[in-house]
Amino acid sequence: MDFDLLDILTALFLTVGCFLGISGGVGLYRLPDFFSRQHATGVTDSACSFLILFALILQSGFTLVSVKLCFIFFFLVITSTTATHALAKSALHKGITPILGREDKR
Amino acid sequence: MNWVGHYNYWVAIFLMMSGFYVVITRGNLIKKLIGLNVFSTSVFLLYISMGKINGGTAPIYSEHTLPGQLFSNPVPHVLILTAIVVGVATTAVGLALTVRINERYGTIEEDEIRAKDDSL
Amino acid sequence: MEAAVDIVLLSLLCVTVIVIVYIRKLFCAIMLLGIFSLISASLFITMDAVDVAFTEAAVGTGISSILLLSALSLTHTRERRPAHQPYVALMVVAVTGAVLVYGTMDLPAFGDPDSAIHRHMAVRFIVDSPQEVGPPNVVTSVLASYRGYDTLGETTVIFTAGIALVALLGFNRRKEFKVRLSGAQITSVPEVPLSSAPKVPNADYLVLRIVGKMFIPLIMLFALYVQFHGDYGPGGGFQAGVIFASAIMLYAMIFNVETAMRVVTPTALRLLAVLGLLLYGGVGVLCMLLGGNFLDYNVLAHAPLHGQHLGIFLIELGVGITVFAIMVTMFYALGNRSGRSV
Amino acid sequence: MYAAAALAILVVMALTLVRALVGPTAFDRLLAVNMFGTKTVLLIAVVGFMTDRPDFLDIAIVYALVNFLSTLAVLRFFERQLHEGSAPPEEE
Repeated sequence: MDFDLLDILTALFLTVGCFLGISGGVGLYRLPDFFSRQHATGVTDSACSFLILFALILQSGFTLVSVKLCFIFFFLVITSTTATHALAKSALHKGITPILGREDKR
Repeated sequence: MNWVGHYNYWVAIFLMMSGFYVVITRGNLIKKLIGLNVFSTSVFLLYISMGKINGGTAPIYSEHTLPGQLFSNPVPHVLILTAIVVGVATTAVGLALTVRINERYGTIEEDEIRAKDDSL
Repeated sequence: MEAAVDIVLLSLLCVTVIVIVYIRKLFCAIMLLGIFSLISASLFITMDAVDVAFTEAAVGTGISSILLLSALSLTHTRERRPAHQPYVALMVVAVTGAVLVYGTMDLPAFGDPDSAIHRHMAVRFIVDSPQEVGPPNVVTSVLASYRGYDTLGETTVIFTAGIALVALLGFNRRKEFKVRLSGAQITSVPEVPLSSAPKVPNADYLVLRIVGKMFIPLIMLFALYVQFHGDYGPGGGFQAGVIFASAIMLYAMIFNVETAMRVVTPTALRLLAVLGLLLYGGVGVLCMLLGGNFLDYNVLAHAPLHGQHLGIFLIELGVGITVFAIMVTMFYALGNRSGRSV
Repeated sequence: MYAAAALAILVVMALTLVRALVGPTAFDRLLAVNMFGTKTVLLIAVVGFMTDRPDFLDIAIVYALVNFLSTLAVLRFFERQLHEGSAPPEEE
C-alpha cells in the first residue's frame, strides 16, 4: 500500500509512545522503592499518552473524534498528575520515606 | 472443538468457581461480598461473550456503518446493562448489613458471630 | 486480531482473580477488584458491548470501590486466617467447575454467526428498530421501548435497595447509638461529636481542591451529555446517573461528607429518587390515558416515531434521576455512618 | 499497526498488574491501579481505532475523568485510619 506521510508519522508516534509506556512499566516493576516507582510512572505516563493520542489524532483529522481525543488527553494529564501528587503527599504523611542514595554511600 | 472458541466460556466458569470458592471458605463477610461481585461479573462476561459475532460491530447505526453491516446481538447487552447497576445496589445493601452486624457483634468473622450469638 | 487482545485480557483477569481469592488484606482485595472491573470493561469493549462497558466503567471505578472502602473503614481491615482446611471446598468447586465446563462443550464457538441466539430476536430488533422505534442505538431502543416494562422493574429494584440502605443505616449519626437487646445493652458506638473530631487538614489539600473545583462541573456536564446522547451513541439513564453521583462523591472526597450533605441534602435526594420513578411510571400511565397500552410511546406525539423519541427521552431522564439519587443516598449512608468525616 | 500498539499497551498492563499483585506497601498497589486506569484509557482508544469504530471514545473520557476518584477515596480512607488511630492497614 502507498505509504503517505500521515501513516508514517502515526506509526512513528505509536512506536515511540508504546516504547515509553513499556519503559514506564518496566520502571514500575524493577525500581526499589515507592517514590522512584512513582517517578517512573509519572514521567512516562503523560508522555506515552500524549504520543499515542496524538498519533490517533493524526489518523482522524479534523473530526469530532479528534476533539474527543484532545479532551481525553487534557483530562488524562490533569487527573493522573493530581492523583500522583495526592498519592505522594499521603505516602509522606504516612511516614514512607524515600531511600536516599545507596546504602553504602549514605 | 477448538479451544479458542471456548476460552471465553472456560474463563467465565473459572471466575464463577473462584467467586463461589471465596463465598464458601472465607468467613469474613466483606470478603464474601467481594466473592459475590466476582461471581456476578463472571455471569456478565458469559452473557456478553455469547452475544458477540465475528466480524460484527457494536449494534449502533452511525455514518461509519455500511448498509449490509453485521451487528453483534444487542439483547444480552440490555440485560447486563441493568444487571451491573442492580449488582452495585445489592452489594451496597450487603455492606450496610455487614456494618450493622459489626456494630452489633463487634466482628464480621462468621464463626465469631456464631459463637457470640449462641452465647446470648 | 481482536481475539488476541481478548485472550490476553482474559488471562490477566484470571491472574487477578487468583490473587483476589488468596489475599488476606481486605484493602488490597478492594484495590484488585478495581483492576478487575477495569479489565472487564475493556473486555466488554473488545466484545462490542459498548453500553455495558460504559456502565462498568462508570460503576467500577466510581461507585463500588468507594462504597466498599467506606464499609471497610467501619470494620476491621484484615481477614482472619481461615480456620479449617479448604480441601473439601476445593473439591466441591472443582467438581462443579468440571460439570459446567462439560456443559459448555456443545455451546457454539465464540462468535460464530449462526448460533441459536442470533437468529430470532436479535434480527428483529436490529432490522425493525430504526423503523419502529427510531434511535440509532439499538441497545437504547431495546432497553427503553421494547423492554420498557422490565427497565421499570429494574429501576424499582434500585429504588428499593436505596430504601433498604436508608432503613438500615439512616443519615442521623449524631446521637449516641445504643442497642437495646433483651435488656442487656450490647454495644454502644461512642459517637465522636463532630466539633471535636480532628479537623481534617483541608488546607494542605490545596491542589485537590483546585482540580476538584475544575473537574466537578466538567463531570456533571459530561453526565448530562451522556444522558441525552443515549440515542445516538453509548450512554443513557443508568450511566448518566452513576456519573452524576461520582461528581457529588468527588465533592465529598475533597471537602468532607457533611459539607456535601449540606449541598445535596438527603431530603432533596429522597424527593429526586421518588420523582424519577414517578416520571417513569407517569409516562406509562400517560400512554394509557392517550389510548395506547402501558408504556406504548406511539400515542405520545402526532407521529409514532416522534412519540417513541419523546417517550424514550422522558423515561431515560426518570432512570437517570432515580439512579443518581439512590447512588448518592448510599454514599451518604455508608460514608457518614460513624460520625467521622469520610 | 494498531494491533501492535494494542499488544504493547497490554504488555504494560501486565507489568502494572504484576506490581499491583506483588506490591509490598498499599501505596504501590494504589499507584499500580492508577497507572492501570490510564493504560485502559489508551487501550480503549487504540482498540476503537483498530475496529475502525472510533466513535466510542466516550468510555475513554469517562475513565479519564473518574479514574482519580478511587485514588482520592483510598487517600481519604488512609486519613481516617490515621485520625482514628484504629487498626491502620499494617505495612508489610
